[in-house]
Amino acid sequence: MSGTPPDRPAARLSDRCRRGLAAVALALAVLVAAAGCTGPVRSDGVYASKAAATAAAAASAVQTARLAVQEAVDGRLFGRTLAQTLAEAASDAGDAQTTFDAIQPPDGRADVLRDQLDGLLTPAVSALEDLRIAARRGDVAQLPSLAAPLPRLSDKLEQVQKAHR
Amino acid sequence: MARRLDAALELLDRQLVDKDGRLAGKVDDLELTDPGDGLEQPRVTAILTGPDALAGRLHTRFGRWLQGVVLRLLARQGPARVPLEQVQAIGSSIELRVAAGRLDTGQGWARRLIGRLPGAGEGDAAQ
Amino acid sequence: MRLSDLLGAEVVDEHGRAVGKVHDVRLEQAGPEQADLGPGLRVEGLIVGRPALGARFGFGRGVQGPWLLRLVFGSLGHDGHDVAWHRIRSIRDRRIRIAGTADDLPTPQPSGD
Amino acid sequence: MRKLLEIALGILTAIGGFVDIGDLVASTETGARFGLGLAWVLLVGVVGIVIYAEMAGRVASVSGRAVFDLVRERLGAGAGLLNLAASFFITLLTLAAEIGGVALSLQLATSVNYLLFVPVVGFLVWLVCWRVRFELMDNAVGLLGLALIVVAVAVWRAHPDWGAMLHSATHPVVPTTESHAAYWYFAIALLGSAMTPYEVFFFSSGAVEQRWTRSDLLVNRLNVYIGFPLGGLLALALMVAAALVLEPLGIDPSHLSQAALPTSLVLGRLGLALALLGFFACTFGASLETALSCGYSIAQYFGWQWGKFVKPAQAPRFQLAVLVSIALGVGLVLTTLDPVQITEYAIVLSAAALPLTYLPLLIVANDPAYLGGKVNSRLSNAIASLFLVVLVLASVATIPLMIASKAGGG
Repeated sequence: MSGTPPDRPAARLSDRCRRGLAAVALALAVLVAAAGCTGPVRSDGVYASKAAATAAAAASAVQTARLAVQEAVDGRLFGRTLAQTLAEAASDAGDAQTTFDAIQPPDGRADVLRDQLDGLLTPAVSALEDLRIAARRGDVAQLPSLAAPLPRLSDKLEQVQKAHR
Repeated sequence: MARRLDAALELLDRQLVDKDGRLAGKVDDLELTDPGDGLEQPRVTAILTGPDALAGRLHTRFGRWLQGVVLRLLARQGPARVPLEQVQAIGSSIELRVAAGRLDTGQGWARRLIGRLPGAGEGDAAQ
Repeated sequence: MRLSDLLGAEVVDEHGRAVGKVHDVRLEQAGPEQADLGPGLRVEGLIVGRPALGARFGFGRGVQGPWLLRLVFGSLGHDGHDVAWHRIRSIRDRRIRIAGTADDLPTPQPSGD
Repeated sequence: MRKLLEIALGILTAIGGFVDIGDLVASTETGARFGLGLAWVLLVGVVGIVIYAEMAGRVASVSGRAVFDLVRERLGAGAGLLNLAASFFITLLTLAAEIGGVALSLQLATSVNYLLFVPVVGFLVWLVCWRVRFELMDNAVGLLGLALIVVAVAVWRAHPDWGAMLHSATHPVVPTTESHAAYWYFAIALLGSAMTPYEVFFFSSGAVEQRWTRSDLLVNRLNVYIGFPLGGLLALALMVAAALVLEPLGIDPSHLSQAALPTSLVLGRLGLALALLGFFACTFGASLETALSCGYSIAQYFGWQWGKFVKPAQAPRFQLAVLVSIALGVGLVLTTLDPVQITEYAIVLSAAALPLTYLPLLIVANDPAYLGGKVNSRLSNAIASLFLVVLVLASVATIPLMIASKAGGG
């Protein structure tokens, strides 16, 4: 800043500028907070809602896979379309788990919730991966047995989602 | 009664259409005679068209910078001039007596580029 | 000189008081009316003052338009001044000095060609 | 007889050409998340695009001038340039989304990574824009798009409880699993997908391309009043199919594959094949329309010769603008940004910019200097003005809602 003392009009101007800048900075802060980036989560409530969202995303992927397998078994899907649908379901579930695991649980209670949800996500993701591999190989016969655990998993995931929404 | 026109409202940004009905750019500015010290009433001598004429209307640093960039890009000294005598009629668009090819409206570089592609057909004979 | 040099120029009266900015230039056909433009167009005067968005949308000229838009834009009618060219005393890089003062300038009529 | 054929062809093309990747994604996602809670917005969007598309077609037919040419004349060079920058950016984003949509359709049929298809699709889109006559292109793609009717057939064959559906559509309620912010965010996305600005640029420029005159006003009106609503029905069918099948299972679709599941569930492989053809045709058709619209908007702003009705060499800068836009669109998709994500941003930004397109159009449609006696009737002015208020409100609400609902994710 130049050393010369600011004369009257310039001083008044800089006051107005400073006030203006402060207002802009405040507005930006509010916007960023509202946008809810996935930084470390402080209160337990927010962690629970993140868990609920993850459970919903995983449940959606599992249900998609169940519907696709059911249609494939009934001969209503092409092999390649089934493979693509299952590949996307598997990647959705995997992404949901990686994003969720990256969040630092704030306290002990959150740890319990984390383990409970991971207990469902891990088998769900591996089941979907197995289905994707089987579909890409084209052996439709194996699909029903690989898809067997999906109904239980999707019910449990939906319970988690409802409990912590 | 001599016809009267509001230049900005009824000439500026109007579409130039050549004698074959081909579109030949917009009225981006008007060239006037210099009033000089005697301050005589300036006469409109030509219509100016081209991105550089358009950029010239932004009387800001950015406008002058943009004008420089556009001129270098189109490798031209100034905007295309359409002498006023070549104007046939003024309506919701400006009809010209001359073919668009005769006007140096900066189609050249684009036409050479596109002309190389198969099936481009040939441009106006005059271009 | 170009039209864009006049557009947006600052107009001041003989006492140096600001009259407004030029937002349009009125042209008239120089000499007797011949085919089309004949001897060409000459600057008759400047229209100075707030730009009339409503005029730009054509509300001054025959556009009835939805009343809602006329309500919003129509009201920005001509409240500028019509400065005849002969009143201009000097033009120096986008600053135009005229004789007389703002209030003895008529409000511009639509060119109505 | 020829006239009748022309009208029928025009209507069929309008139906098949209505749905694009924006409608596909928005209708399917809103059906899966809100059931028929947002069906009313689709109706509003269709009425809006009908009113303004008819105006655009009339202005172009009577004055021979397309929308963007008049936007600059009415708003002046400065405001016109801002309008061009916003409209071009959104149309380019939509072009990228459409090209991505074509690639996703091919991926769904072949299970080959969509990124491999993108450059090929880009080249094909350019080739058609460059060589194929306008009517042939418009009609062929529009008719192929009719394959999407299979979704409506699937809904019909599913024998849904029509009464309950009508009730849930006329008494919209926000599901407990969704926030109000998300509900209104998707309402705006749906409106943006139905009234995407490029549809007006393309429709008005198309009227000039096909050299429509006053005598074609009837064809214009029939195309719009019959073709667009039936096209809107296809979008509604996608929404209902998602509401019937995906919503009960809690599936939140974010891939084209999920959008096809309801149809294959009801109609099996034949249904799926037609659905895939429909997805391909409507996104490919929309890629052509958006690519040309990019060229139209720039060329019309600068006054360059434009259009496919002249040889490319006579409209070199227009053709160059189309070529560069397609290259930019392909480049954007090749950044591996998910095309469905690009689509969501494109339709939401469209919603935010709707007044930019529709205000000048409404003004020009009232100007006897362009339309003579064919200016808007009092009724169409009243409806159009009401819509403009809705569009301004939607436009203002877009960004805050986007933040509040964390882009629909909230």
